[in-house]
Amino acid sequence: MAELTYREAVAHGIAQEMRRDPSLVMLGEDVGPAGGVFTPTEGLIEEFGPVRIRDTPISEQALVGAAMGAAMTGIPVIAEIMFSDFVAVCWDMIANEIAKTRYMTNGQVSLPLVIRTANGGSARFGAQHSQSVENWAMMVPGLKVVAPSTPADVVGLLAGAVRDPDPVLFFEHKGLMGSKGEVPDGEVVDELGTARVVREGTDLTIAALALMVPRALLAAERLEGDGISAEVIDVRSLVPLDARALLDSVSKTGRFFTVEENPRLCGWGAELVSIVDEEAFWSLDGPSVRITTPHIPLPAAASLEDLALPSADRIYETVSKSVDLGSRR
Amino acid sequence: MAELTYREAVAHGIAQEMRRDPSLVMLGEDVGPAGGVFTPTEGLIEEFGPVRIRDTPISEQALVGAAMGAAMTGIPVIAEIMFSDFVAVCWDMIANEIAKTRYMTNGQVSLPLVIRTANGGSARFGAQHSQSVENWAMMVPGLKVVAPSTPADVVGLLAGAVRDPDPVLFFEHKGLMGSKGEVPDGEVVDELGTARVVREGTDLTIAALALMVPRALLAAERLEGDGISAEVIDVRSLVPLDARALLDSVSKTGRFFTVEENPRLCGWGAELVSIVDEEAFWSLDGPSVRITTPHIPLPAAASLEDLALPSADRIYETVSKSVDLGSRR
Amino acid sequence: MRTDPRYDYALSEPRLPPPVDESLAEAPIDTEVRLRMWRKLQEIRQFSKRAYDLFLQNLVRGTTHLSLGMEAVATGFGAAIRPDDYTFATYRGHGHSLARGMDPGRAMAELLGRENGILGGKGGSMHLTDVSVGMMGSYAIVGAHLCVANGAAWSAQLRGTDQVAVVFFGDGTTNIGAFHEALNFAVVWNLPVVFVCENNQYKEYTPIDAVTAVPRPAADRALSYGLEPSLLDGNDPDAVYLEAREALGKARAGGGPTLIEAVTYRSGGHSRADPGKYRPDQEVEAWLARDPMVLYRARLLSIGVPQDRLDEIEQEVARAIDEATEFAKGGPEPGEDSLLTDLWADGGSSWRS
Amino acid sequence: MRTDPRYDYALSEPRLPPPVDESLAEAPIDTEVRLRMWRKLQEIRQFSKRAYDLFLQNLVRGTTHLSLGMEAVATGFGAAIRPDDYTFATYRGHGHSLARGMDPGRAMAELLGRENGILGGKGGSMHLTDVSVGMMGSYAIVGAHLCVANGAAWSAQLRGTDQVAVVFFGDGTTNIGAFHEALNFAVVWNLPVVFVCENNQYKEYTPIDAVTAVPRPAADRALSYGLEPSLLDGNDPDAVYLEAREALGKARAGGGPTLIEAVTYRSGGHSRADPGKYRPDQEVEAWLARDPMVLYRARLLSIGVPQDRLDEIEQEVARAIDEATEFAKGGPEPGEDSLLTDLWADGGSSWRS
Ligand SMILES: Cc1ncc(C[n+]2csc(CCOP(=O)(O)OP(=O)(O)O)c2C)c(N)n1
Ligand SMILES: Cc1ncc(C[n+]2csc(CCOP(=O)(O)OP(=O)(O)O)c2C)c(N)n1
Ligand SMILES: [Mg+2]
Ligand SMILES: [Mg+2]
Repeated sequence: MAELTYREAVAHGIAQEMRRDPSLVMLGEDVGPAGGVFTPTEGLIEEFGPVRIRDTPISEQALVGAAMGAAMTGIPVIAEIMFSDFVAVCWDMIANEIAKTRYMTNGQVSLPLVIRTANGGSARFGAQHSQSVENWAMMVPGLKVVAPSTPADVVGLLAGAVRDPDPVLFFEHKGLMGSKGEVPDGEVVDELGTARVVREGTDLTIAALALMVPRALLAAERLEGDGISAEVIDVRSLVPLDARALLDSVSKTGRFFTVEENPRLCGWGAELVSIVDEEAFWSLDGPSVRITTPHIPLPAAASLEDLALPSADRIYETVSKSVDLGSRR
Repeated sequence: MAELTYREAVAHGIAQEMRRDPSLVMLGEDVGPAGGVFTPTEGLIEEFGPVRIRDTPISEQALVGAAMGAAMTGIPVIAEIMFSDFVAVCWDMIANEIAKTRYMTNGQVSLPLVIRTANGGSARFGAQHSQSVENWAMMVPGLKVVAPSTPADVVGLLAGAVRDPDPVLFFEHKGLMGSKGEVPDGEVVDELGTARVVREGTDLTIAALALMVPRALLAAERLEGDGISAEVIDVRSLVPLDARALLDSVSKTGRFFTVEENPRLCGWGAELVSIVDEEAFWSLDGPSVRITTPHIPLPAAASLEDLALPSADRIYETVSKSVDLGSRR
Repeated sequence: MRTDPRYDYALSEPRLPPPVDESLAEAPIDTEVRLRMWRKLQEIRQFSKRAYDLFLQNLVRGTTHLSLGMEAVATGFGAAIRPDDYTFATYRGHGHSLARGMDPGRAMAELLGRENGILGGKGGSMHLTDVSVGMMGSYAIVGAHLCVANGAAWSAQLRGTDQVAVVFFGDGTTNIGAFHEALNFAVVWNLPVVFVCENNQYKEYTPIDAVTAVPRPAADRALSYGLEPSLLDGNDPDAVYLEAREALGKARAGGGPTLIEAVTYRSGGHSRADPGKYRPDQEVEAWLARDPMVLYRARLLSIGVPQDRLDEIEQEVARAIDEATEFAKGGPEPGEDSLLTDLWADGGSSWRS
Repeated sequence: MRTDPRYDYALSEPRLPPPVDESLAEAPIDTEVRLRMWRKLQEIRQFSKRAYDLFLQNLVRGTTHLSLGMEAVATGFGAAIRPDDYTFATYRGHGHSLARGMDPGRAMAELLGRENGILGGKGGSMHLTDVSVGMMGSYAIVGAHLCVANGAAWSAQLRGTDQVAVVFFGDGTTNIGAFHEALNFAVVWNLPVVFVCENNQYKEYTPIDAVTAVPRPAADRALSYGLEPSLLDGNDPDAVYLEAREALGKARAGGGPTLIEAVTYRSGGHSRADPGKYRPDQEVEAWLARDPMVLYRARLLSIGVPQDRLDEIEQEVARAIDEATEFAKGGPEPGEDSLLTDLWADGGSSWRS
């Protein structure tokens, strides 16, 4: 076991896979000598050289397109899009080409590729560098979507993503870069499509992702103080989705909450609520409630950004109030 | 009253607004002499001339960007993106610039602009020319999102969109282009954010949009034959959303269904279900059920496309079965 | 600069074709290669006409973009390319698919939306793909595939093969962002890729010069990427073949990308629904008179190939296209069992536990 | 071609600055204009340094992109532009904002995330905008704003005013698709827009020549759009001013777009967190010696402006920046009441009934 930061875990995970598979390459803007804007790829070019770790022009369409073309001709690729907001400049490539190619070609073309990107807010970067866009990816059939919350998950799920023969969007959270955690020694490989119960509980279920996981856990602790036992599930993988884990938990607790960093409309939590509602309706003891960023772009000022993102306080208060009301049925 | 096709209604609506406001302009690919690929803009250049109806290169970023720049300096604009799938090539412009500018500038910049686009399937155009992407737009704070199902709504909602001082994505459905309907004489202006109950009913509520509205109505008729009274709501406007109309209906009927053309994950129906679940939970007599295209790209072959899109049959069967199960509580 | 002064015609209205370069009759091209090209021209032409007939019979649904009149580009490249090279085309990709050796029956079946189609009906007319012959796909949204072709070239570079990626696109496509990104990227990475602009002088219903800042949409952009401009007669299979051989050879030898503009004309409309009325009659007639079939038949006769041999090939192809049509028509419509397959590499499309 | 042979330096390593064009001392520019430029140079420089200090004090959160060393471009254009013209800038837009007359206090307050910021704290350092002075925004995703500037120019054309839109962007930005689309579009529509590439020779941490197919990222692309290449000394306010006047005049007269490459250097890192260690010492030193302040002080002294006058202006600006800083620090942090405002024109952000 070694303690790594989330940031270090990224390079650790990439290095693990590059050592295993000598054909694996990575490309992106300033991923080489600079080691990336958040330095998640620091040190890689020293070990793997400039042929396997390659800097590109500011040409997201070209770089993601190159990743696609290489992947379809037998080279597994990791592409970095610096900030997840920038997937918009190559969205055609991701949503219309990469996502659809295998299906359209009736299975002729495989795309073993991972697009890593720095996602989410809390860094005071303003509306164009802070978005949580995992729901953009979830919407599009043909993309797998992963968003780890701990260093160990970064390593394991990145390995799972790289080994997956399908395209995976891998969302690294900017607000977690400095957070630390134990990463097991040796090869770490995790399975996409598996949620994790990070806290057991009996009264209600909270589903959270990435930066929202530690916040949900904090809220759960405060709820415990009030005698409310919250189960917290780190969803980890939106596609494939561990619907079973969610349904099992709700069947037990009878209440369902989501904590989403995305602005409200069509967030991943809406999808989860619709699944729970359809399949666990008769287990529900009260309404499902979504705690999200309001449906606004993220403001830059620290005070405003803190108000916008779901905080442990807001989670605690929303859940408390809703559980109260629920019991007044 | 005149009977117009949906296609004719588009030009009719644009002409109405261009006559009213001499500063209104339109740009797009082949919108001029050619009248657009689906000919929805036929005849406009003859009346309004090539300065107000302007052809562009195949440069969606440039054309949508030009629309934004003109709108922010006092010229209201209608921009056409030929197929809605192509919003992906200018998604940065739409989602990161147009949507966020007013908020980011604290209200300094207004963007009176409408982006019209041909949306949806049923034309056997395959995966890259058939998508329903209204949920892509709904996800992004700062965009209004409208999708009419009748010629009269095309005219009225287009007028509402053009007069709205905020950016509106206006989805015209390819599969409805040839459908006919009465359009009132004189100026027709409709209000964004208003749903319409297109069929009253007491047992359950079906929310549908665009091409799915006539299909939901067909299904409702068949359900009537079985003694089940379905209320059908044409959502018309996703942002702003007439949540009241939906909640009122569900409070009355106790059951909620959505019919979505989008592939399942994070469709607009998920958002609606989450609202209904949170706010009308105690009125619900059974689970909410979403009828959607499966989470796949749309196949091109007629037989496959017909299987993929929600059909009146599938709506009827899903609702019947669910209502049956519901009553077996 | 390889820019050919004969192309100054494009600068004036109407866009009349340049004179045929008769000296190409003496070009060092084997007669066998030329006969293969004649056969391929015929195959593409007859396939396209058949597709049009089937559309009129309402058997091809959706949309189709034919390359009638433009067959020489696909043919010339098809003759010069190596079997393990990669081809990337647009929705107007039937000719390029056949030029790489896609089975015409399976291609036709795909247009008809049948289970025996090359994509099982899932892709349709705009997406013909056959990885087994190096046909890496037909792409229906303008621009993207130039970037994808770079990736295949990069992969060849990484794997140390000397494969080349060839990507075909239209004149209108030179104005979209992805074109620019792809060209710059290819040069900076010195990739073995050949960019071929099929300048048929129209982007849909609009003449290309009405929407382009320079007269030669591709050739006049070459210097922006440090490349030599290359403009050629896209209706002359020999001209295309020679240039293709050169560009492929250069890429194979590590010389990096080439950008070629092949000037041609589509004799029909943009897509199945378009009669092409926006084009001046005089222009259409002039180009019809200079159709690749006319041009190449004359070329082959002029170098001494007997008329009979040409007719025989034409008839062999006609029979093959008939067979292909029967094969296609005989295929069943795909059903429920294939709807949810092959989204993922595991063969399925499940997104949940 | 206006390409200046002195710029051949950029073709060789290290990227050393060209000699100063001393003849510009004789250029027909009023001394009053030059003194205004001196004041603006000072204002931008001192504002930027203050922003850096405040960042070190942890009062500027998020990120900041300073234009230290690059002030002459904003200054020269600011002096030539008309008050009703439109400016579009990038995240590195503080200088351009001040050059258009944005209040430095409100700009500083925005960097500090205060309610009295020019955007109420909602936009932040990367998005300074003040429509009242023609500063139409700072854009943080590379490329888009070139297209938006076209739209403002189109609007001026439609309204029949003779306003011009000026858009500033970096060398790295010339490789993104939107650059290409914007340039072609502007030329085809003959828009009154001036594209100004501030070539500071780095895209983030990478030298521009490592990722660009041509040595002059903007000037070498001009011919692709039928434009004349224009390359100038971006550290010399007079050179910039003269070229700005010419390009603005041309656009105003209906002569269409101009593409200018102004060669300069950022003396600091890319953004607040970057010490800029990837640059050779020799290169940094050579450019520091040729800093616009140094250059322009010498120029003004050489044409007879007394040293005292320059110092006096410098000190006046210092006081103004102190005041701006106090104003900014004095602003409250924005709260709940502004979080949900101004998404829509009705002032709110409601999405439902
Ligand atoms: C991004 C994008 N915009 C618009 C279209 C619609 N469209 C399809 S083909 C076409 C014209 C393409 O012209 P060109 O590149 O000259 O190719 P050609 O059709 O002449 O072969 C257009 C505009 C598209 N497919 N993709
Ligand atoms: C589409 C996009 N890709 C990447 C980035 C990240 N990024 C921010 S600034 C920058 C470098 C820009 O370089 P240049 O255009 O030379 O401008 P400079 O910063 O030197 O002024 C990059 C890559 C971005 N903002 N947008
Ligand atoms: Mg064309
Ligand atoms: Mg730069």
